[in-house]
Amino acid sequence: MFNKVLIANRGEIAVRVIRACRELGLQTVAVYSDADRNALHVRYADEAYSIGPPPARDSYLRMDKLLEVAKKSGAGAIHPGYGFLAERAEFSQACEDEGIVFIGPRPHAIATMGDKARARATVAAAGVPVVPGTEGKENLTDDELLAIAPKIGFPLLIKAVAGGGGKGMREVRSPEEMPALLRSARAEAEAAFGDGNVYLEKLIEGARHIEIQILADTHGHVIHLGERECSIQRRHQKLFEESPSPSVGQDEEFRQKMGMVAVRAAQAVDYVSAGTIEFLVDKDKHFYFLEMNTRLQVEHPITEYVTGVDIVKEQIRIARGRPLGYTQDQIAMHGWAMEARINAEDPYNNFMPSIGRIDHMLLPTGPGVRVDTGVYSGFEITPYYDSLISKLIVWGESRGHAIQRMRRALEEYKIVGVRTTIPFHQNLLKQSRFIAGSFDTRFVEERFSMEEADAMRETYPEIAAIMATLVAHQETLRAAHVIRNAKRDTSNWKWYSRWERIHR
Amino acid sequence: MFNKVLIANRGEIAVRVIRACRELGLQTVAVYSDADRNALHVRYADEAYSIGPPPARDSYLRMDKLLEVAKKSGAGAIHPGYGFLAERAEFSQACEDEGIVFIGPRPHAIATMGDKARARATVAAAGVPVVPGTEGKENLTDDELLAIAPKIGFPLLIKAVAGGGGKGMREVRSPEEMPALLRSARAEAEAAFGDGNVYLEKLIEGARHIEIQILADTHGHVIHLGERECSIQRRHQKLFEESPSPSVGQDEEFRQKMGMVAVRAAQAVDYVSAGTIEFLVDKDKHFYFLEMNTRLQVEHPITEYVTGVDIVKEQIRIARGRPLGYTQDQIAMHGWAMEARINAEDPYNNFMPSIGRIDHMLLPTGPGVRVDTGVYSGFEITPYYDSLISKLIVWGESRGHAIQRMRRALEEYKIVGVRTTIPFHQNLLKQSRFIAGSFDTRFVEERFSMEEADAMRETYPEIAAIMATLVAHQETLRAAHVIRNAKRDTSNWKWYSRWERIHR
Amino acid sequence: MKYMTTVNGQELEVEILDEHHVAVNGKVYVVDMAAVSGQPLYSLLAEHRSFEGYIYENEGLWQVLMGGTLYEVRVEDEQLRRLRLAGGGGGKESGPFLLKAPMPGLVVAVPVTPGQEVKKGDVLVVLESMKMQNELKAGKDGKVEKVKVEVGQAVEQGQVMVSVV
Amino acid sequence: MKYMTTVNGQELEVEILDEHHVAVNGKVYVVDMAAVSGQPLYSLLAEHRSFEGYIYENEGLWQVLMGGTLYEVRVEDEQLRRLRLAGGGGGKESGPFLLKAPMPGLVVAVPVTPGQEVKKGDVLVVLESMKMQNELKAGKDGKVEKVKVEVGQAVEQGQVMVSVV
Repeated sequence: MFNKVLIANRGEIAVRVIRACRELGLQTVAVYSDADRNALHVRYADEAYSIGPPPARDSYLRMDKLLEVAKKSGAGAIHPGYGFLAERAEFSQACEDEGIVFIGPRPHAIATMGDKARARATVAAAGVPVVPGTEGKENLTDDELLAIAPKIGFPLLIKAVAGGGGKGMREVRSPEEMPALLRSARAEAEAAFGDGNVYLEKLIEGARHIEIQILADTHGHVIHLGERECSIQRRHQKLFEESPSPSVGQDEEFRQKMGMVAVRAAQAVDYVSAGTIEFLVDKDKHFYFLEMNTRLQVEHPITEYVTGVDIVKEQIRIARGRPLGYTQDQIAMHGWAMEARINAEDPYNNFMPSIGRIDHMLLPTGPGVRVDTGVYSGFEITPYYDSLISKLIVWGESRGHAIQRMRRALEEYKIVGVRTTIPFHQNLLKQSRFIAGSFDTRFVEERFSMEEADAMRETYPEIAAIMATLVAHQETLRAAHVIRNAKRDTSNWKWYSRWERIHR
Repeated sequence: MFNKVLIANRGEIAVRVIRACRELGLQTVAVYSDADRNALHVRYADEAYSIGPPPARDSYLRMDKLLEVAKKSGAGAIHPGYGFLAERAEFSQACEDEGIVFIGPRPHAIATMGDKARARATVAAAGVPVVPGTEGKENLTDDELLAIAPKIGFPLLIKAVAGGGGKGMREVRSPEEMPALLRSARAEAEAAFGDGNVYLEKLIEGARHIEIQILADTHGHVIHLGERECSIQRRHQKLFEESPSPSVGQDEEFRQKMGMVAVRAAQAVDYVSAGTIEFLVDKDKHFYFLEMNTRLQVEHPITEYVTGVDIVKEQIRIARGRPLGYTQDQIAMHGWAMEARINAEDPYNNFMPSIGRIDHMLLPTGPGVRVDTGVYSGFEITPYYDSLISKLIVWGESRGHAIQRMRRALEEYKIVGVRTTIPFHQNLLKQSRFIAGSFDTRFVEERFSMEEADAMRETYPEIAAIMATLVAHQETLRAAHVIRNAKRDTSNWKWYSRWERIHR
Repeated sequence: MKYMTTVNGQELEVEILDEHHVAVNGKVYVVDMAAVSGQPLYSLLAEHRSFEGYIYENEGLWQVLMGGTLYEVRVEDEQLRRLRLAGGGGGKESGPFLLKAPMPGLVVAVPVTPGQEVKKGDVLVVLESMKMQNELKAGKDGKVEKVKVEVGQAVEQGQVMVSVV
Repeated sequence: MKYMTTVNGQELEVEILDEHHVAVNGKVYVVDMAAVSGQPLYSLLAEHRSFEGYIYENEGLWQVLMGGTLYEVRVEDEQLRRLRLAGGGGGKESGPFLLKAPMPGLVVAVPVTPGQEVKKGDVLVVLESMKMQNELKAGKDGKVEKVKVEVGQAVEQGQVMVSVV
């Protein structure tokens, strides 16, 4: 079979895949845009090929160039990572056509799960619960929607068919308010997308986002690796994940029930490789299929920590046509794992992206800490790609231990040169609701603010005052020194020389 | 009980202990010499106290200052780490006298195990096998030694009573050559130590250094955590450790036999806290007590990886008077762990110490990799303390997987500013004898050389030539540029500007 | 040297006595400050407690990020303080507001036109960077004077996109 | 620009053709070299293969540490090469040998005295540093001229301790 793998990605996930290949004795081929010549995945791979200018559409999204590099380098397989081309059925198809192994699912599975309505119909037919609603039936009139609404039940959501980003979305609590809300939703959707069509969906209150990791080989074996809790989100972007979920916890029966349903969903599309079934789970532990991610997830390491399964190595094993290394009854969750996504964003400035050169980095290390990152001291963060620069993953014997360890690791983690979301996570881990495990997908947006979080905590204003004053004082001395130069202020020389020394 | 711990140490082990305390919610107090103001343990601790000039005898070995800081800061306990005062019975005693909990064994246990003859007699009385010999019986005449020799059996060693460092040591293969060797050994010992007394010890050929980690609480429970293989040594300094030992491997009966004997040795001195029993093991799996280390070991993390037990947290739990968190039958070894000691030494120059500022550091990360270190980019390595700057620890499902992972981690690990032993480990991991697991304590000194190892490997002389030539070429251009300044050599401007850019 | 230092609205008198002594509202702290890896990361030992903070200057104020908490700090000596107070309170909002690109990016929306009245906080430009849509808002009430970018345009960091007078 | 480059005794002709092309014994390599985090750590892509090496200068030679292997490299242009060859082979061992401390440390033994004959490789000083005893040896045969340190003395890096003529 293949013994050289092209990694059609960049950043931490490219590094992750290269490591797995290297540990399996496989050769690796990196591709890079002009912005990434010095990126870690280029440095760590056995071979590296330039594929174009920085914008992804000119480089990492260019199927033709990737296939050309695969052929030129003799790579027998391509790992797509996540994002970019990972969920493009035509890329999986193109690999197949060229006789290159695509380390992921087959085109049909990607295409089916990539179309929301088809995915919903397919899994529903396999007996997987879906959120009640009218999605898939388009062009319904107001009268039709008003007739269906009571069957779905209130509260419910009006959503734009063309939609996204909350535009044209309305929450409906009673039949009476529905006509007016339909009108305004349609108007907003029309304005935003040029399409006023809407559909209805049951509103799951206090919903958690919980997902099940599955693995499927080419011999018909499908297993699940338990759940991940991903409700800590902002603008539908996950920020922090844990496994197990606090709302599943010791309820093994519930875990297995969700797991079995997830396996069924995967089987419904003849799934192969690693994949994830996302569910919305309500307070009463009813769960509804949300979507399937037909690829490796960002947050896969927390599942690796609690199950001991190396998911990327399993993907490669599957792609080589070998049976899974585990049966379902060999999978058990041990302890608790958490992942904090470290983004180059300023949590004190509305999570605004932050770019620049990383001047200094100090990684948290020691027992139970794993960092997956594609950056290093000296690397330049550019505006071309997403802001995820590092994943901090910890393991503890229990949720409490994992929280304590995550706190100490976050405090140790120092990144100089760009702003990061580290303070966000530090604040999150101090919130009593988070510690109690009682949060839903709206927690960050509705119940959390950095400023309030700061105000609630033990603070050291005197210390901050001393620090800032010493630095400001020094800046003044430094400026004065430059101006006066020859006429050195001897009363300050000691300070100055000390400063010079510590800044060297 | 105590909720603030003073760490009477520096470097990676101080950081390790601070992390454990922090994760347990305990306050930490660091101490530092003038050379260590910016050390990681000072930065990570809640409090930090200066205790004197760089030389250890003026700072880290000053019991009076340490106890004074403990009292001043209100620390209820002291963790000694390893080295410095960790195995000084009088320090354990002084803590006891001052009402401060010493996180380690009681003075009697330290004192007994610290005296080689007493330790040997004590454990032998408890039925622990010791290396046959005459140690403990001093002032034996040549005639007496010649009479005892056949009972010990050949080959045997003549060793200086006052000795150390191989001075006065002779290997004896037959009774005939013994009188002459006795004479020369006595003469050498006399010259080196002013004491010509010698003793005999059976020579264990092809011996491995294998040690058993034990844990003992104040309630009389003693358990062992399996073995560590520590035969990769140079000048009696361990360089690389693994757990399990390849020579024990799946032989669970042998492991338990050694483990039970180790427990007996610990019980013989009413041992409390974490400790290690070192054995010499011959080819036929006979094992002999070597010594007991009455403290935490440098290499404890490999045992943590394979057993899942956090040894430092257990030490603290024991010191708080609580029973062990585990019983013997809850301890199982899972997978394989290895530790490479990264020393600031030049393996290509006879392991000469290397000092200086760490200008840049890139840590290996990802699954199954743990780094314990006390240094960072910007930190200054001084000549005052030992050369261990980092421990690279990996875990794999099997020995083969662990070796592969260690190789990729070593290749990723970049330290700029001092020379390190990373290339030594890279070469070690390519040696077929090492890979086969067939090595003894003399392997590194007798069967290994960096130059030969390099010569055996796949090399890239053309690539090295290109690299060096490009750098040399650039140096020439740079020099020329400085000299000629205004008269810029335009044919080279492209090179130069590119160089400037990549060096910024 | 005496400073008036304001931390999150709380005024403190900070006097630097010598290299190792600082008084805050008269209370003396024994201190030892060091830049551990060059600016802006500092280690401070104060009365033997170990703190670590990032210190950023931002429009005349100091941001101290320490232990996951952000402190906004104003440091003034008497002269500076007198000047600022004499300047009056309204000085800040006078003059035009120039919306500069906080990072390189692609303009994906410009929901305002010249002459339009805007309130402080209204979105002036949506800029895409790092695959995120970032809403950039008016810093004051006023009238849009100039719009210097259009949808689809790539902008450099610091480039002025909209002015409000 | 042409160089004669000797790697572990093997002579190669290395010609730098332009920024991205280097010929080794006539074989052209497409190369891309970058200092990834300042010197001495370099990333080299050569014919799409990715290499990383530390490059240290040491007494006129270059040490390339790459993939756990150390290469000793001499790089000379024609002029330098001619000069070296003209200088003859015996030039190296002439002149006094000065034993300098390779690091700060404490002298724990000086087993030679002035006037004593020594062989290349004989121990001249034992220096303790980082808790290790390091044997420092004679770089040539000869006679000990001066011993400038004594047991128990602390020495600085680079300090001359013994000379051999």
